[in-house]
Amino acid sequence: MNIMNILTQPVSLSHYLVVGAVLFVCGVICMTAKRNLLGVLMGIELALNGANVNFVAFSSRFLRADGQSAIGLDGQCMALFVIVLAAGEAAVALAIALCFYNNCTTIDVDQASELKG
Amino acid sequence: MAEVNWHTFFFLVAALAACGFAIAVVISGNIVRMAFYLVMSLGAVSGLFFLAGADLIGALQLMIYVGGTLVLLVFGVMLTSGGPFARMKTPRWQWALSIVLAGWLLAILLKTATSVDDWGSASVSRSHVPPEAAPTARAIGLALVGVRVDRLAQQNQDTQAGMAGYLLPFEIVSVHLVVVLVGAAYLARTKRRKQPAQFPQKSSTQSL
Amino acid sequence: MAEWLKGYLDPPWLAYLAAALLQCAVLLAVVMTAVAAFNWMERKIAGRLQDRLGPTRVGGRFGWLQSVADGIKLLTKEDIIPAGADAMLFRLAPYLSFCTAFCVFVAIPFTDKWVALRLNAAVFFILAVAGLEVFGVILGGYSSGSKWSLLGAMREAAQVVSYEVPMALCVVVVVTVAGTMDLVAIGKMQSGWFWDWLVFHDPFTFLTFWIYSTCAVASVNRAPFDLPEAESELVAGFMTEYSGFRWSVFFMAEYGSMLAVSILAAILFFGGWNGPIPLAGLLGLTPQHGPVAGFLGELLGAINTLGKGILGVGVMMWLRWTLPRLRIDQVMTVCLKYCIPLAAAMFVGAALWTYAFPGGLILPARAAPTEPAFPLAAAAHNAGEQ
Amino acid sequence: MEAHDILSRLQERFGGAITGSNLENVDPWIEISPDALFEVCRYLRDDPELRFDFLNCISAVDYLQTDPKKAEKTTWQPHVEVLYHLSSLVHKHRLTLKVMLPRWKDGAQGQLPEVPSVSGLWRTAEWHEREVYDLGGVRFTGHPDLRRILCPEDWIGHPLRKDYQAPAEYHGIKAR
Amino acid sequence: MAIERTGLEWDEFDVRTDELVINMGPQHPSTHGVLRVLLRTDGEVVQQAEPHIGYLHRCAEKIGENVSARQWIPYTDRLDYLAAMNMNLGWALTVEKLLGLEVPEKGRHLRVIMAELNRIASHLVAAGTYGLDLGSFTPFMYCFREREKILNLFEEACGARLTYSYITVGGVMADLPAGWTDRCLAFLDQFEPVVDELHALLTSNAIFVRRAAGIGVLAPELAVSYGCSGPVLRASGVDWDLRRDGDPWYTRMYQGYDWDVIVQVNGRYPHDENYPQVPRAAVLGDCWHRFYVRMLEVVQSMRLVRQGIERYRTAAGSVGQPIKLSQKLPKGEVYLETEAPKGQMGFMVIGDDSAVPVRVRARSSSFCNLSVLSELCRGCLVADVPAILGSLDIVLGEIDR
Repeated sequence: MNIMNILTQPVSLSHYLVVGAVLFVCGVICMTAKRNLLGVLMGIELALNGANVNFVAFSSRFLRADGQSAIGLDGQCMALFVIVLAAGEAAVALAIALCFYNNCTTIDVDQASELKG
Repeated sequence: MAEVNWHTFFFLVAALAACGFAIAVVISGNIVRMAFYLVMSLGAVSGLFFLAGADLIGALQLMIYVGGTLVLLVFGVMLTSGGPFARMKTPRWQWALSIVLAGWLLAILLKTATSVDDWGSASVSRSHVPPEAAPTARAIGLALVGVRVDRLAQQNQDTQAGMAGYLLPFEIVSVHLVVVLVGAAYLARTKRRKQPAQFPQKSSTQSL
Repeated sequence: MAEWLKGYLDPPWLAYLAAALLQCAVLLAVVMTAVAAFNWMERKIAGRLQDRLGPTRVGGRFGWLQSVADGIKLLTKEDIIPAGADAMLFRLAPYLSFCTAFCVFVAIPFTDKWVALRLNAAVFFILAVAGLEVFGVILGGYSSGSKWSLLGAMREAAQVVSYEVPMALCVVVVVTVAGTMDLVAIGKMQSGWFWDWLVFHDPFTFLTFWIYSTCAVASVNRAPFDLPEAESELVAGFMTEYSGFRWSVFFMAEYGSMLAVSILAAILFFGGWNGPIPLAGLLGLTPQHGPVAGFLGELLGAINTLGKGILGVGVMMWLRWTLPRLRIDQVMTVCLKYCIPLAAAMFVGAALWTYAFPGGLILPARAAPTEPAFPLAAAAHNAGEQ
Repeated sequence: MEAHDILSRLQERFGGAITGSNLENVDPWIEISPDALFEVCRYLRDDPELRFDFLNCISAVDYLQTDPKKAEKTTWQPHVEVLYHLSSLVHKHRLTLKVMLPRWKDGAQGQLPEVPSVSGLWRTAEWHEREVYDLGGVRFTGHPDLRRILCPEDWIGHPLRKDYQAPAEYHGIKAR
Repeated sequence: MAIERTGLEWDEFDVRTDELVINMGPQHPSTHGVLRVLLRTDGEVVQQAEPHIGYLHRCAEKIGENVSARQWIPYTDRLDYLAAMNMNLGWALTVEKLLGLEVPEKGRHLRVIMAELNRIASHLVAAGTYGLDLGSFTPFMYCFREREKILNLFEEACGARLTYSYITVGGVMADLPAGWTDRCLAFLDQFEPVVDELHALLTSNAIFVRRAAGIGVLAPELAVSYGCSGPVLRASGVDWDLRRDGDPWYTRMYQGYDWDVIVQVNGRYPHDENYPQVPRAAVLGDCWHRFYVRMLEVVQSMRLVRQGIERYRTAAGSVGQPIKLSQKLPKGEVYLETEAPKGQMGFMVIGDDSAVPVRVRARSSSFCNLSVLSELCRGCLVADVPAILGSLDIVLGEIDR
């Protein structure tokens, strides 16, 4: 029966933070465990999204007891900047991935061992 | 049973979708499937933004993040995928190590998320603030240009003065983006071969 | 709509739900019948252009049941999935591009009251969703496993993504002239005779319309820019492996986005529901004369908008059957070297024009639009106390 | 420029290489020995008065009478001829060259007769010689890429030879 | 390929898009029949295009050695099935030259009418399918509507619409039905404005010019060296047309006819004032010129047919009697080339005083025109390959024989 009463309770800030944390952790796992360079990039995107969820959660007015948002609109502006910069970062990361692919004909991260000496 | 709180319902749907697809990205081996799951996950996250009342950021996320960045990513996947659906297996112990580390990190995060009681106490139910009433597009737009409309009601002047707008970061980011794109284009340019490519002048002998 | 329903259904959430479902049903009905009509219209226009009759035997003299016949054929055809295909993505791709093509209509107003969801950033929402259609195509081409469809998908993705930029620029030109992103407000601004339309508002918006139409045709992959399914080289581009119902979903997505793009052009440039002559006003079909007259006025407006949309789609079909096809690099140069710089120039021109002549050059300054056109102080004030 | 003037120019220039000619035939031809073919053709193409810059066609004719009754009546010995039809776009005149070859190289059945390739002089010869090799069964030495052009790569035999027997079946497909 | 470190500076290389080997054909909508083109592309740029032929090979020449001369006429129809009349004419003239047989004057004029009408029909197919290759469907419909009218005329004359076997050794199978020439003149009168429509639809269309001008440029020396002929050779500026410069036995038919060879002489086509001008981007010998030469040749053929009909009506006597099926061929060899719509179609017959020839040889124009494809397609884009292939106007029946 507790499923039904979860549905009745209003959502609070910590629920959003949990979702943000899960997304962030999935991103971290992706970055560490994936051998494909593009998989790592996807991990980074996930981590950034986790952070974004937290930013927006804090700046939302519906999630706190007094109905006022914790950090006002700054959170949403920060999320805006994160999204825009993530786009730029993805462009550069893909350019590097392309060069890496052209030089070493594979996209496997473990092969990138030329600096190992 | 008590009246179902619809905000919670939609929040659960979007949250489960986002986390589910994020986990699917981690699990799936085929890079194209990963890209697709990522698209769905970010779509669900933009749903979360709408629910949290940030409609401009939700639309932005859809347009720039999913419509732009992920299209770039899928292009990258296509350009660098060797054979069709190449699979690269990570060894077992790397998986185990990252799962342990991530699990530990997750535990810490969840502990902090739920420990502060101020965040935990749920606020008034959502229905009293109709969504249309709080559009944020104009407020954020003006914030970017430097007029913090949401801080006008702040009484004490000193904190109010501190609330500068985001004009400077906004300009820096736009210049930064131009530099990034020029750099990316330069990095991935087609490098001209010094001497023209020789391929067999005569028609190729080995039949295909 | 929702408030009106709330009176009847006791739990408020049921009212919202019923309103949403009703609106979706009406929208889907209108657009699906339009798509079916386009199928028949395309064959008739192609026939006329090629000095032949087009379908005449299916259902009556004008063959108007042709689209129903096609529908049945496509439904009964076997949906094959090629062996080398990635089954899940292969099945999902058509529905992805179908949904994005159709959920654009949620924000498109047919008349000032008949709009599913009146967003104050409607234009922004439409551009955001239009960007997603590329995914359906990329996944469709990539997952059918064959070299040819991969080439087709890559070409289409490159074309659609690069044509979004000039199209967005053209739309932004209209937004700066109109001062708001809300399509209903833009439509209301152009009420009155045809010289009130935005396309005649100033030379820059006039030229912007032409740039917008080329980019719209290109971003929907029609006429001279329909490289991806260029029959002569890549057989049918990314749609080669699809057959039967899945192919028809792609087909509907293409027609749906064609209609969406031309209705958007109608609203942004040709006054949407305000016809060349303000018929509703003249005939007195305004809400003051009672609900029935009001409804008729709205109906007239909706027919007006849809008519202009269908006219736009007709022009696209006319282009397709007369012009040969451009090569992929020519398509790209048209976009990067012609559309974007021109659109940018129009944007600068339009901005200066609205600054120089806020009330419009030829006509006396009409009543300013309901929201003040962006003076900072006033906006700051009224936004503050909201 | 008539055939006999060309014949006389060739004879005084190449002498022995011109092994014969027939000027009475409706289309007069000149016979050339195989090893001097390349030199003669180069001269025919580059000489300003002749300028045979257009190679119309190369064909192989297999002279063999399979039906014994008619065999006695034939005047010629069984042999293979390779014909070169040339024409000049500048002077608007035409010429036919012939090369007489034994049906099989030094009598060994299956050894194709050899002729030097003229693909160096006219690029059209590349495909024409490949077709003559494929159907007529004549090998062209010095050809950049001598492969079958019309029949499948692994086809056995040369169809236009008079003693050619079509195979009973090819990859499971019954041919007769 | 990894970086080759030569000396200090890096030897840079192309972005390594994996080299894609694409098979275009044999079932491909734009290869005009069963032809397989092996494309080795690097991304969009074609590095090498190698045509593979032989899918339609029926060895018609072997059959020629087992049937008599007149019995081989139906096989010549199947060589270039879009211009069967010209094929019959070529073979008939070759055997008549061997036999030394003269066709009466009326028969010669009738042959000119039929050959030139078939040239118009073949060029209409070429123009229509070229429009299709570049993506515009409407010109195809206009061309084929006109071609249907020509086929109706042929059907009246000889009963068949594609493979006529009408012109045989010694003359023609049967004389024209009454009123045929009036219907033919009526067709020509209403065909005049349609040519201008086609020019408007394609030749001067900006997108068509962009897709065709400057693509697949064929130098005159290369065209001659590869043995190209017909519109492909004339579009490269070589002034050579067998109807004027051919073997006298063939050019006798065109004696006294007033027409021009369509070739660009010092920058101008013969009386091209009433047709769209050559666009700036067009280079001599490119796809646009090949298309333009064919369109102007249609007008010349119309003039020839009109004059042919006049002369046919005034000429007296019979149109010639086909020879007996078992007519013995004298000893001797004959090789004769005629100007078919696609180029020079050569026939050789070797007789050894028996009804069955010793050797029959058919030299195909499309065979040589196609061999230029690999030379033209090197370095062009994948979308240009059908454009170049369409401009060469090849027919696989004639190539594979």
